[in-house]
Amino acid sequence: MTLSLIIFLPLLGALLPPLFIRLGRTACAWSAALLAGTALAILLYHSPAVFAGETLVFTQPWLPALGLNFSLRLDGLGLLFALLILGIGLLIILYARYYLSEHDPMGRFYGMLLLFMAAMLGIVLSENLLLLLVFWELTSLSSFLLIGYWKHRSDARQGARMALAITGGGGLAMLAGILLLGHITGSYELSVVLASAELIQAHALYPVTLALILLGAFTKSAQFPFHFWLPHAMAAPTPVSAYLHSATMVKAGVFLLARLFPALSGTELWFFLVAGTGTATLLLGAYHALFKHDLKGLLAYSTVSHLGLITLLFGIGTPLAAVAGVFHIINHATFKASLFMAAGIIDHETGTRDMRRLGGLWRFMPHTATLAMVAAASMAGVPLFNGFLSKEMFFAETLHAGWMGEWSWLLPLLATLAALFSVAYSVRFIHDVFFGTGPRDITRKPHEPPRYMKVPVEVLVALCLLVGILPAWTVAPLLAAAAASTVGAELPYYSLAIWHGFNLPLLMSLIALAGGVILYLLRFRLFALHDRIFPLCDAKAWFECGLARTIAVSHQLTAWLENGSLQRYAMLLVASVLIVIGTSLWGTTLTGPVAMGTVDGVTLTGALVLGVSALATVIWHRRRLAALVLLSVVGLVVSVAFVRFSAPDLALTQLSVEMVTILLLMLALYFLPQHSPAESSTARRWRDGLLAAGAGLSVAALAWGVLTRPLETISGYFLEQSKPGGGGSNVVNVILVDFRGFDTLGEITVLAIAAFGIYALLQGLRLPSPTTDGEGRPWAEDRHPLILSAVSRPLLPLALMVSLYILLRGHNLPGGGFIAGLVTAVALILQYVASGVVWTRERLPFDYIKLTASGVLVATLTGVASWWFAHPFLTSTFEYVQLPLLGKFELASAMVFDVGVYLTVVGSTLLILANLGKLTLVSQPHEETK
Amino acid sequence: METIIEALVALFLLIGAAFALVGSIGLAKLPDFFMRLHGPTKATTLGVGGMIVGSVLYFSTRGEGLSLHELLVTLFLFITAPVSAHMLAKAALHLRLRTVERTRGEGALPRGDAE
Amino acid sequence: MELLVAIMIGLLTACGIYLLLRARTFPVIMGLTLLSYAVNLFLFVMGRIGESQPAVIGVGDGQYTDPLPQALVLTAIVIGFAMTAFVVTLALRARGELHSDHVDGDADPRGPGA
Amino acid sequence: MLALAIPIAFALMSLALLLNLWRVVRGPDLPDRILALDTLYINSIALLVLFGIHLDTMIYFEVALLIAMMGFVGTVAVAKYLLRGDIIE
Repeated sequence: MTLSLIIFLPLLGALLPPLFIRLGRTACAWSAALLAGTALAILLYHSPAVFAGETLVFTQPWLPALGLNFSLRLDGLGLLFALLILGIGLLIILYARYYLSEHDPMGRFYGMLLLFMAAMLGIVLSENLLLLLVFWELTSLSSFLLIGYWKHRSDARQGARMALAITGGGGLAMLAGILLLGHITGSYELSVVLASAELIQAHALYPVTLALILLGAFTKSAQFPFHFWLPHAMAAPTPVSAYLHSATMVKAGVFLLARLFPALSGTELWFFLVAGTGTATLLLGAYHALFKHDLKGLLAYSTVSHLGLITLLFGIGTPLAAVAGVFHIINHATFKASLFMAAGIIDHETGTRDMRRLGGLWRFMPHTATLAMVAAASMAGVPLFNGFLSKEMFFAETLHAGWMGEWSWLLPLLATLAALFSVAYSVRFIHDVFFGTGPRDITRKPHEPPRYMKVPVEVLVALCLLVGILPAWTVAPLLAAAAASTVGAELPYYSLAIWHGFNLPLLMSLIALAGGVILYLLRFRLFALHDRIFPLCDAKAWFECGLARTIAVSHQLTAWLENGSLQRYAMLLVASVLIVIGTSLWGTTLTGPVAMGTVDGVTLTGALVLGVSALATVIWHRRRLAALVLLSVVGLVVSVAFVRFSAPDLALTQLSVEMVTILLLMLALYFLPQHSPAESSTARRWRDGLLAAGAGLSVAALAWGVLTRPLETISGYFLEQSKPGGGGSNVVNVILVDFRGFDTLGEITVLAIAAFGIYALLQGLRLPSPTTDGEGRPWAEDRHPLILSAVSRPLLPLALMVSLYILLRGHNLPGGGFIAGLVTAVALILQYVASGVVWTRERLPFDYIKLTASGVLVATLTGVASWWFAHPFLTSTFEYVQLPLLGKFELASAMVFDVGVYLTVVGSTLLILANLGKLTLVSQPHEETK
Repeated sequence: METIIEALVALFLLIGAAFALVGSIGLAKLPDFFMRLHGPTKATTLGVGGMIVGSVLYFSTRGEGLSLHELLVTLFLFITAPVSAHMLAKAALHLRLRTVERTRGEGALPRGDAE
Repeated sequence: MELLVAIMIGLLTACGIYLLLRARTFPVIMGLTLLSYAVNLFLFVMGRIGESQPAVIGVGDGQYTDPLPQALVLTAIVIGFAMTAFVVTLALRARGELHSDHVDGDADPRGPGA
Repeated sequence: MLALAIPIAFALMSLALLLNLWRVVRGPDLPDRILALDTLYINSIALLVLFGIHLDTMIYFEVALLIAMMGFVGTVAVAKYLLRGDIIE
């Protein structure tokens, strides 16, 4: 449980610094430091168990159906990384307090830093691989924010975008890889995956899985050819570079290599992919580092190179190489973070990071210079510093790499070459900055930084020295614990001693040291040579160019797909649905085991009427009124079909809705052209016809497939309980007002909202009224034919009586609130048609909005009433209250709900139709256009 | 059920159906709209009337009593059928539909004679 | 019988979709109406179309049709009306604002009322 | 006797329906189609009454009632549209 606190403290605590900034900058830094410190204390509290060889696991199911659990794991490797993250994180918090200027928003900085810290801790403490991936992506996001912290600078924005694109893309590949891994092993839990090495490596999908996961690791750890984002991420504030780009985030990739080392390593493929990439990165980084004039650029490429070295070590695949890899992770984190901080101090004090302008700073800041020299010596691999120890182990391992056959001499040679460059750029870092002539063109006089800005550097440099001189007394237990959980088996024998006798690795070190110094002395000639060979090698320009091209292509694609034509969208929508349905239906057995019923003549006739009128609607759709008449034939036959198949409620509803729809369409048609122009090309008509035929065929096939299969109904309960539980014998109505009353409440609410929306849309709408019909004939003079209005008036009470009857007995026989409401609405609309708006409104002074609202209110209050009986909303009290008297009440309560439905339906239907009808009253006649 | 009643019901049903068919034949066969208007409005309505009489006879002898629906349907139909016919004729006159020679009436002139 | 029903549903769908793909608002609305007939019928027949009694307790011999799809379709019909009405209003509003009844809102070269 | 009469009546009604369909599709003018639609409505009532006797149930008679109402409103409204264009004014 407390394990999760290590992650959650910084995660939730990320909100604190932005709040504490109101109390001042120091308070803000303290809030961040306290959170990180507490997390560190919890970690240390757990560490003895880990040193004793235990693996702490905490599991909390999250989305078990997906295999995603919130499960954490604290073993040696996790402990090492968590210590690095929290320890260096604390130093960074202290450093940033003095590094950030008054104008920088410090609260935001610490907030994002804590967020990043939490994400990193999540990666290293995850037991579940999917959880790991979630945190992995979170680091990409939070590092994007941190790199782009100075958002007013375009290089910061571009660098952040590049880092996000590369690491995010790698993360996607890794997601695929992890899913494959889960598919192979059947679990996403690390303990299962790590124990299934043989299963994984024998699987046919192993090469794909490995490549995808490595893609994730390599992009994160800036391995060749994805290394170029790291130098551009140096636009970030220096504390960010020191933290993310030396100690933590870029280590996430190699952490993953170490984490999955037992499961994935040991094959030839692993060796060539990982060691090959590592070697290329090692050389490339070391070479470029020498030629960077920017201090942070040099450090960035040096980081790339060292990450390549670590990758190469894991690629070699022997347990000893893995130990060396873990060791170098520790050492690199300490010396590189301190070097970044030193570079930050220099930048802070002189205002420049260009080594061609710097020089001679020893005179101004001897303290900082000393610290930087120690760290640089460690980077160069000088004896007595920690870098030397892991570099010696690295040299020794390159000599023993398998798989290389007769080319086995190549690896030590390349390693020595890289080390030679590494010495050269380390010397350059020190000599060009602190010695020689200069500084040049510096506006202010440099001096030592504030006291506490140096403390983090001092701590790290002290660690470099301590580990370098007394390895067995300092780092040995941690290294052993971490290496043991990396290798996953018994650790091989290794010695952390400084002196192993005069052997080949030592010789390689000496060659590198001597060669590096010589290389440095020749640097000016080399710079000239480099400038001639690599004038165009700017990965950033390539990236930006590629980005611009991608954006252009996606613009084109969007313009092609989304050209603003709704007609086209509808076509694409239908086509894609067709493809999805078609492909899934293809090849399946459609016909089920149930025998077909016989067709009688009347039904066949009805089907004929339906089919012909539907087709005729399509054929004459351009003559709109005729098509509308044909459409009502279709509606009528559908209603009769509902009767034929024993659904009287549906038939009643369909009939009334169809009539209301036809009225609605006629009201609209008045304001629209009476004919559609013939504007579809033959090709388009054919295309649409084919699409429509395909869709029809799929739906028919689907219906056929279902109809010939036996029914497994879930309605048994409703049929049984309708009478005793719902108090009504019309099960459809009881479902609507009782069993699924809540759905119905939602539905009438939607109806009311739609009516209000229509009312609002019609407000202020002015449409020209046509003065002639479609053929250019003037309208008849007689507005309200006498016979029609005279007969319609006595029909109204008759129709209202019918609707009342339908409403009241709907619970027991076909009918109910919906149908009764529609019938009432149609009866009232008839009065509008026969006698006009003015006449009707004089005699029918209801406010339809209030009527609709009161309907919803009545239905809701019926539901609330059941609270009064201490039952959930809309509960049928009948079921629970045994008293016969209250049983009767329940019956009444369902009826009241139905009355609410009725009022809503009447109100909204009239609101829609009457307001559409009223449009002509406000419209002005317009000039006839021919 | 008594045979006589059953025979009566059957008779009414057949008469009703026959009238409905006659109405539809008229609708389909007669040469112009004003003639066609006669078929459905008279024969078909009568046909439905016959059906309903048969239904009333049938259900009332089965002890379910006189049903309100049938009465209402009849009432509705007999009130509304003339009105819809009237409205349709009005519309047709307004639209000056083409007619055959024999169709004569105020406002309904053979097409060639239209103003 | 099942085959006939399936074919009819398919036919209604095809007609609805063809009209849905037209360029003017009114045919599109008619297409939507046809399509909703098809969908309602489709949902309804998910309860099968055997020779059974309406789901009213006490009528017939106790072989009732499945009431659940019927209840679903009943509400679907009413909601379908609300949505049709909304689309109709949108079409009118578009006609008022854009002086065209083309679904893409292109200015109608023939002028209104043509 | 009914067992014989009902199928014959159904057959006659079916024929009537087909003739109506012919007119509704054939036209030629809008009033013709509307008239045919109205006839279809009325014939449906007859069909439902027949269906009720056939199944010996009165449960579908509300539908017949509603068809009578809706058929009238529909016919009148379309006729009004032909006359005035604006059905609610």
